[in-house]
Amino acid sequence: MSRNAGPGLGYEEALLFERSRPGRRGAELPTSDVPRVDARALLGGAVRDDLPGLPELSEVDVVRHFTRLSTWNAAVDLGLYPLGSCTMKYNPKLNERVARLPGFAAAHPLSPAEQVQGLLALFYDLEQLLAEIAGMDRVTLQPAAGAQGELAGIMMIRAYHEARGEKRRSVLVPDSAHGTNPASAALNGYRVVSVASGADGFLHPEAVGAAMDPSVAALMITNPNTLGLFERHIAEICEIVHAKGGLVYGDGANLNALLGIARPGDMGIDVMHMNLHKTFSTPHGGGGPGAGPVAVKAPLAPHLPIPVVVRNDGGYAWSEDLPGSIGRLHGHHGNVGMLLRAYAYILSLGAEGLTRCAELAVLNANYLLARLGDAFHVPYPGTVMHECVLSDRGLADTGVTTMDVAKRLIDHGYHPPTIYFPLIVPGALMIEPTESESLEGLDRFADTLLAIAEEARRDPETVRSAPHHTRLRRLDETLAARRPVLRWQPDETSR
Amino acid sequence: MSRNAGPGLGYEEALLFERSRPGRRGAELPTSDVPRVDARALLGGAVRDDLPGLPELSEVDVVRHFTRLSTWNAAVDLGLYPLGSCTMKYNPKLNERVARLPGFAAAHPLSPAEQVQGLLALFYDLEQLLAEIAGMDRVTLQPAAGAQGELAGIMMIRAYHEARGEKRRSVLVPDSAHGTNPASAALNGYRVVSVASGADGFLHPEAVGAAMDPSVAALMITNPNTLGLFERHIAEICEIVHAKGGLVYGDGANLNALLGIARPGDMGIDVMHMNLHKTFSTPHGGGGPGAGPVAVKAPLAPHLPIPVVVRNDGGYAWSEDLPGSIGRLHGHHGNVGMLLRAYAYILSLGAEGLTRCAELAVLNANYLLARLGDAFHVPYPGTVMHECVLSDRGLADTGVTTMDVAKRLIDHGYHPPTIYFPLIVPGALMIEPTESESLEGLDRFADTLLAIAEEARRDPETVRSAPHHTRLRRLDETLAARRPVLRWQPDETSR
Amino acid sequence: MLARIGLERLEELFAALPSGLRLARGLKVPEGRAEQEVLAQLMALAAQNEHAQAGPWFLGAGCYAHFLPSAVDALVSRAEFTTSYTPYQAEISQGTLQAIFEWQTMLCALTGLDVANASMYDGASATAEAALMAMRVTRRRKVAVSAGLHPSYRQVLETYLRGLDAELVTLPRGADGRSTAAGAGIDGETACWIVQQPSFLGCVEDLAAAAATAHDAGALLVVTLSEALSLALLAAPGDLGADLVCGEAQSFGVPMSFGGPHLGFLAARSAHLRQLPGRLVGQTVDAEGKRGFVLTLSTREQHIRRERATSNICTNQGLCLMMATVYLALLGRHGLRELAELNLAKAEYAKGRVRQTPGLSLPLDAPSFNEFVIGLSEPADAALARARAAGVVAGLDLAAHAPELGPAVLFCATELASRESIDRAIALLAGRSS
Amino acid sequence: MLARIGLERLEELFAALPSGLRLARGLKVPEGRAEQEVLAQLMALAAQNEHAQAGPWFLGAGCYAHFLPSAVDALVSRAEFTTSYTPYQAEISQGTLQAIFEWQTMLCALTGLDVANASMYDGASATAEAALMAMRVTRRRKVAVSAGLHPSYRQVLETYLRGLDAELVTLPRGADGRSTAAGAGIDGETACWIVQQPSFLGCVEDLAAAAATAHDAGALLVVTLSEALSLALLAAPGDLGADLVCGEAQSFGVPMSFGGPHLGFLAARSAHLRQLPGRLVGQTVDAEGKRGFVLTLSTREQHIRRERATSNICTNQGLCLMMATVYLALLGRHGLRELAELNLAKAEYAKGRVRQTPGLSLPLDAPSFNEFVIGLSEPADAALARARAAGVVAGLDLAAHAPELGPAVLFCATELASRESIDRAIALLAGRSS
Ligand SMILES: Cc1ncc(COP(=O)(O)O)c(C=O)c1O
Ligand SMILES: Cc1ncc(COP(=O)(O)O)c(C=O)c1O
Repeated sequence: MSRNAGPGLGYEEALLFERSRPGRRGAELPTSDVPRVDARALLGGAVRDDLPGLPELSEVDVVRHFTRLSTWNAAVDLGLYPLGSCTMKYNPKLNERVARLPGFAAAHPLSPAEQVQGLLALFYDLEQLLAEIAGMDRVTLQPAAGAQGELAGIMMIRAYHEARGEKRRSVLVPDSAHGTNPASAALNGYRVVSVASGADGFLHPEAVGAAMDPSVAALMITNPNTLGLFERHIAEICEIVHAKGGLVYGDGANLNALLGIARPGDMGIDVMHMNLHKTFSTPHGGGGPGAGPVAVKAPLAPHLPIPVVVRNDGGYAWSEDLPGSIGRLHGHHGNVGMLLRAYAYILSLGAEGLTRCAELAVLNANYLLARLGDAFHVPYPGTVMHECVLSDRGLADTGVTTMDVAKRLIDHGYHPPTIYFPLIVPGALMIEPTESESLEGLDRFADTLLAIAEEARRDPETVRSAPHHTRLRRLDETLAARRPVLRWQPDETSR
Repeated sequence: MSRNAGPGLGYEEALLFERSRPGRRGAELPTSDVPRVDARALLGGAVRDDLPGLPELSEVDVVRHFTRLSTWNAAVDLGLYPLGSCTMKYNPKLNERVARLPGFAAAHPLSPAEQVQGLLALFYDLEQLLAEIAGMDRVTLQPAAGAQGELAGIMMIRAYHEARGEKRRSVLVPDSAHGTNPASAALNGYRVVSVASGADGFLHPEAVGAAMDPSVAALMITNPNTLGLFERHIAEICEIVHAKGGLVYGDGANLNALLGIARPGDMGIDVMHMNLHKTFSTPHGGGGPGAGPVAVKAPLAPHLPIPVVVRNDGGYAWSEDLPGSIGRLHGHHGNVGMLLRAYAYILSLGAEGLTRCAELAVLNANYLLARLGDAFHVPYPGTVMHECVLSDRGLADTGVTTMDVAKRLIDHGYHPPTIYFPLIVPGALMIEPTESESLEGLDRFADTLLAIAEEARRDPETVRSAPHHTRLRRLDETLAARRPVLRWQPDETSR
Repeated sequence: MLARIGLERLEELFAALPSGLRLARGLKVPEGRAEQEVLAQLMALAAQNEHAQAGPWFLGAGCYAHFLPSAVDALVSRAEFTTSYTPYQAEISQGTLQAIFEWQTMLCALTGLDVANASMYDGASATAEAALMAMRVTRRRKVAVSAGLHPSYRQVLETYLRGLDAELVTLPRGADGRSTAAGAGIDGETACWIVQQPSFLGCVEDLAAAAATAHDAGALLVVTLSEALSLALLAAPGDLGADLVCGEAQSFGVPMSFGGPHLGFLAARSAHLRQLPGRLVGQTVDAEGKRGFVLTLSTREQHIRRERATSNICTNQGLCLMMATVYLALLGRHGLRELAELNLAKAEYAKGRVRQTPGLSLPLDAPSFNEFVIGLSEPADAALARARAAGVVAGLDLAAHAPELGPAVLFCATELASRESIDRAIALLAGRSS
Repeated sequence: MLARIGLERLEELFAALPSGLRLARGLKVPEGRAEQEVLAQLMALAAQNEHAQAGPWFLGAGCYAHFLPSAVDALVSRAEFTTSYTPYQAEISQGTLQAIFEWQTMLCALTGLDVANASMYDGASATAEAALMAMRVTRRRKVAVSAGLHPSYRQVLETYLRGLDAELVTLPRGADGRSTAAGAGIDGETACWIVQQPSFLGCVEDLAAAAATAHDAGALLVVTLSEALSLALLAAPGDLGADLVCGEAQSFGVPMSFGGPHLGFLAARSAHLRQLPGRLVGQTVDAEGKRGFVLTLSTREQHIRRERATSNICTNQGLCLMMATVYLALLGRHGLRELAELNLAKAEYAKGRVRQTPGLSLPLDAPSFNEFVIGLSEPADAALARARAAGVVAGLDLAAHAPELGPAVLFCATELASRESIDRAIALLAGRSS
């Protein structure tokens, strides 16, 4: 097997504050062309003395600091990053260039609409494209990430019921759902009722039917679900919910599997978010920013967040004329920089390209499953969609756990898959290769995982004490939580 | 001592050609809006069939390939890069931004002067600034690097003599000179006469006097010289050369030491180049591009390369009206992108900032010399300028050589100094820290070198077999030269 | 590959989908285009937008035009920061983790509080989450809000509270523009008082007094900021008694980008740590005792606690945090302070010009930072249009936000404003073409 | 620090300088300015230049407006490539070394030769160095040059040869625009014949015939290119008999940048390897037998061989080589070919329009690639000025370069040219405002 990574050189780097030296500065300010102002005379006690908590560094100090820090990260641009449920696909460089055009990057959210017609046109068009892709009627681009999209969706569901004079109190959430689903419902004051997945990994109409009653505002469903399975009973389930007056919220995090293949809107979904940072390739940025547009069916459109972009004779305009709106969700217009990137991505791929994404993403996931399914336990066998879930059950006798396998992958230059999620699979390894990976790349990764499984039997201690090649060895998460040190303080001894 | 680097994770990456897979592509072409053309019908046998030698890769393949490759390089942005004579100072990020402004990066060299007044104004101003810094009268920005500047200078010297009806045949070059000096003189057809440096490391008037006669066109001198010493007899030497009708060429590679402190033009230098990629901080780019403007005293101005920028009522213009010119040296106007960066650098620093560069560069070099002078042999003791030269003589009994010390530094995350140059110091280690380094950074580096010296006694084998932490161990340069493999070929077995 | 999976046609991969659910047609999305074409199309759209690099710019109001040092983008756009994700796997994510830890540290220093999270979506949602957190901490249901809160933040807060058992009351603005607690909106039911510093209209609030009022009623004082640079000049809210400090840090090196992505933040006292939403990075050691960083205290978060989590936030604004961390490191202790003083000086200069200009007025007496209200003697839209026609974006029309002030604009002067451009803008607002 | 050095004042560091040589005053350089100020100043200068992103562009003539894929700059601007230097220390420079090896390989494939160096300064100096190399190889002193050589290359060649014992002769241009060896300029004294492909005026030369003529006289055939993209369409010069292939590879992803930095290259046959100037990277193994790359055969170079070196070149065009390597990897086998075909199609379309346009003509019959001569019926400067006034840069005025053709422009159409913009440009050249 050709090597993906091994021992190399690792740079060390202290904290900014430890590197700080009195008198240094990393940015010069322009000479003032206006009179100096005595801040204290003007503002009195409202003025502070100094900013001793900030470091003093030169530009080269800062550049080296962050350049070195960067070398400690895995990244999609360095290789396979198979974090399940996160769709770590390649992010085309064009999109970065687009987002930096001054007409976008230096535009202001409060410029009058006539002055920002290019952006409004883009919003309008992107909404149409996302609606078409999702099979829905209207879209809001405001939510800053998937979870905020969920919240917006739940709020719209509340508004929908209230507009009909109904006060529904609870939301059904399958036990395989992502944590944001129950958290979003709860954040908007709903009681969360967990629905158990079937032994086959699917959500069953019977389970939903049993939980569904007129106090239920909605069911939240993820399709493909977090096991990577297409919820085959989705249509029937939606009917059951609808029959009792409920709505169905679709978690679109896994939309990548369905692009051009099937559309949530055609399955009975009433509201759904899309994670542009997953399906539409905006970079994940070490934890965001993302974007979580929400698409709705027509009956929910009166409840969309304001403002909405409307088209009129003169071009495009903002409108707040939506009395049933849930209100505003973002201080401005959402994570626009991410919308731009997603728009460029959709234009680049086009209809065929998008469909190809889904096909290859699903092909890749099934290929990995085929290659790994013998060595690792497959809790829910069958054809998967964009990701596959394995577990460490087969390694039980070696003492090697999913955590150990994950850490050992790091030694081989791979970011580990998502682990211990979904919660219904003990010791889960959730692998999402995406369409960006090549056959030889998948083979190399599979070979590595197989070699680790083999190593777990031959030399479990090496696996259990991984990683070995990184600058830092395994980190003690328990200590961090037990004695939280959440900021640097001068007396803190640096090691 | 706080660690600078140690073991870490290293990525592997094959050659582009080995990664190639039929049918992949990394860039889509726009749809043609004009009729297709049958190239063969049009061009017949002048057309080739295919480009089998180019790889087939997707954008993500290419991005990962080069991102991984990049992780194998040392860089100024990662730390001290004390390559003597190369002035590896920090390159401010502003300058990169400036060079990418479309009004510069997408400008065309053949646009009429009226259409590129911003660039011509910049050329004009930069010439003035460089002339003032060097203490010279006129400047050409055309040479693409220091060596091409040397060639231009030598050509101007030839033109100068020929204009006076003189045919001089040789050029004096001190034995401590950089290899480009003799090579440049020879490239223009001069016989090169080597002049020995004194035992004290300085060039002596007597030696120059002895070699100087009316057949000598010029002396090439580097000041500070490659030992880091200021040529204290420079004025007298210039007088000797001038007295015999010769000219003095100044190699300005080490100008960083003199910025605002002293000016070659004031010492008697007639022609000199400056390496903008050294003194004026344009990035070294893994081996260029640089820029090597040449400054001359007024008597040589008639021989400057054409075209020259002139200022007239209407603004700035190109002029080829210089009958004594040596001609054109560059296909267009030189490495303009580098000129822009250097200009931004000079504007940023200003007079005081430039002087501060020299002061700190010299301070840093002397500090390192003070810290290292006990453990390493100092062939030419005394106060140095911007760099110091040590040797491995003190390690002779350990079997550890300069090469070994250099390679062991790599294990600690440092790019090695320049080694085995200047040639007059056996086993030379030529260290140029530049002004970009902080005291604590210098100390860490000095501590490391001292530790290596100590290790050479304690455990010479570890030093001699270094580097140990890099992805590749020591490379066999002899094999490469003995059996040259200068390109990849399909039958080549990849290892 | 298909053979290895045991299939014959790609088609079969989707056999699990009931055929009725398959999309029987192609997507109605235009055909894919080459990079050159897409770039041209987006450049054409970009060219249709007014922006702050094209000329003098005095529009702030929660999104600020500051100078972006080149090193910020150069560093942040490194693929290792841009194309990685949430640092779940600490050993291969130390770059992101250490930077977050550094951000947390600097934010604590700026706010005067003990703990800060690794970002919220934006200033508006950070304010809403702060209100929810205050409700959890105090177990009370009333949220009092100063009139000076940014109108969009206010709207977002309303959105977040709608449907919950919560009450929102508004405290009035005093004659000088500052908030008052008059009208006794703060009482034993009140979870928190939310004060924006400086207020939407640019007024520097008396936080110590607000803290006293809030604390007397057993409520928390939440201070929210939309211009984080003011933290470099004004007393740390935590030192004046604020319990939660939240808001928007876009001013720290994040492009305006038509309003996002920006950088929400939320800082608190240690006592309330367990109620803090969002990610936290903590220090720990590795198996060999070397210092390192990990995501920690995640039992507050949705992926562990699900419906009992402190928030639903997951993906946050990581790369914007990175921009701000680099920015603060570059500006540093003295640079950031001097930058704030420069902003103050520019705005004060502009105020001086307004005082000298017939037809213009300063309707609010409260001190300000880099933004303040200019009263006009004609409708603001006309004045702004005149300025725009001359290439100057001269502020925000306050007609919709503070009609009681009469025709007025909110005018912001940062370090980007030259004296000459300020003179021009003021002259244009006063009706003279400059 | 001073104490450690044994000094008291910074001043003393410069004690070695004779006081008469010290600069007694400050430099007359403006006071240093902040990044914001310098950027503003340079943006103002940049705004005064016409450039290819502002509108339709048909000016080539040795510097070509091609589309630059975003990945090129994204990768090349990584600090590890930008802020490193010549890879002398192989173990810590493998990134640069492997990329150079890949460039050498691809350049060999494109040129049809065995070895290629790691760049020359530009196409002009590469051509001059090729001539010098041919003189060394053949030990002859006469250099024959086609009239079709780029006039600047020609000038640079003259500069390089001046002072040497060398003779430069020019071979005429035939009626159809192609070079001929007529006039028997090639003889037993001739070191090489330098032919540009396509010629400066865009004509595709008959290299096989040129090779035969040169070889018959015992001379080398040097083929130089200023539009390297033509290599993707036209037969590899090495396959047609060229001994040295050199020129300019700016078209491979390098910005025009007002003419530089660009990317000179030089490729040769193995037999002449020892006379090749410039850096070379070779494959080797490390102490454990793993493949790696090093600078090699440096006994040809100035730092070893000094005055007996094959050239004085030291710092070359490393980062431009990196751009071209990334570019070729992206475009690849099929993309580069199709791009060349697209360029051909655009130019042929333009030629067709010219044929249909009264007042315009095609004075040269030879086939062309993406650039060709348009004959006008009025002075070219007037026609170009009219086009410029309409926002179109419609080519190069040939008055100074080929007066014998009458009023004419050199017109280049790349993939950036839309059909509509070609129509407009031709119409403008013909005197109709479009
Ligand atoms: C299935 C699922 N739902 C929801 C989310 C939440 O999305 P975001 O992180 O964009 O808020 C995620 C992302 O991690 C997810 O995987
Ligand atoms: C002393 C000296 N002279 C001349 C040169 C040649 O300059 P360049 O590499 O810019 O051609 C160098 C650079 O390496 C040098 O160090």
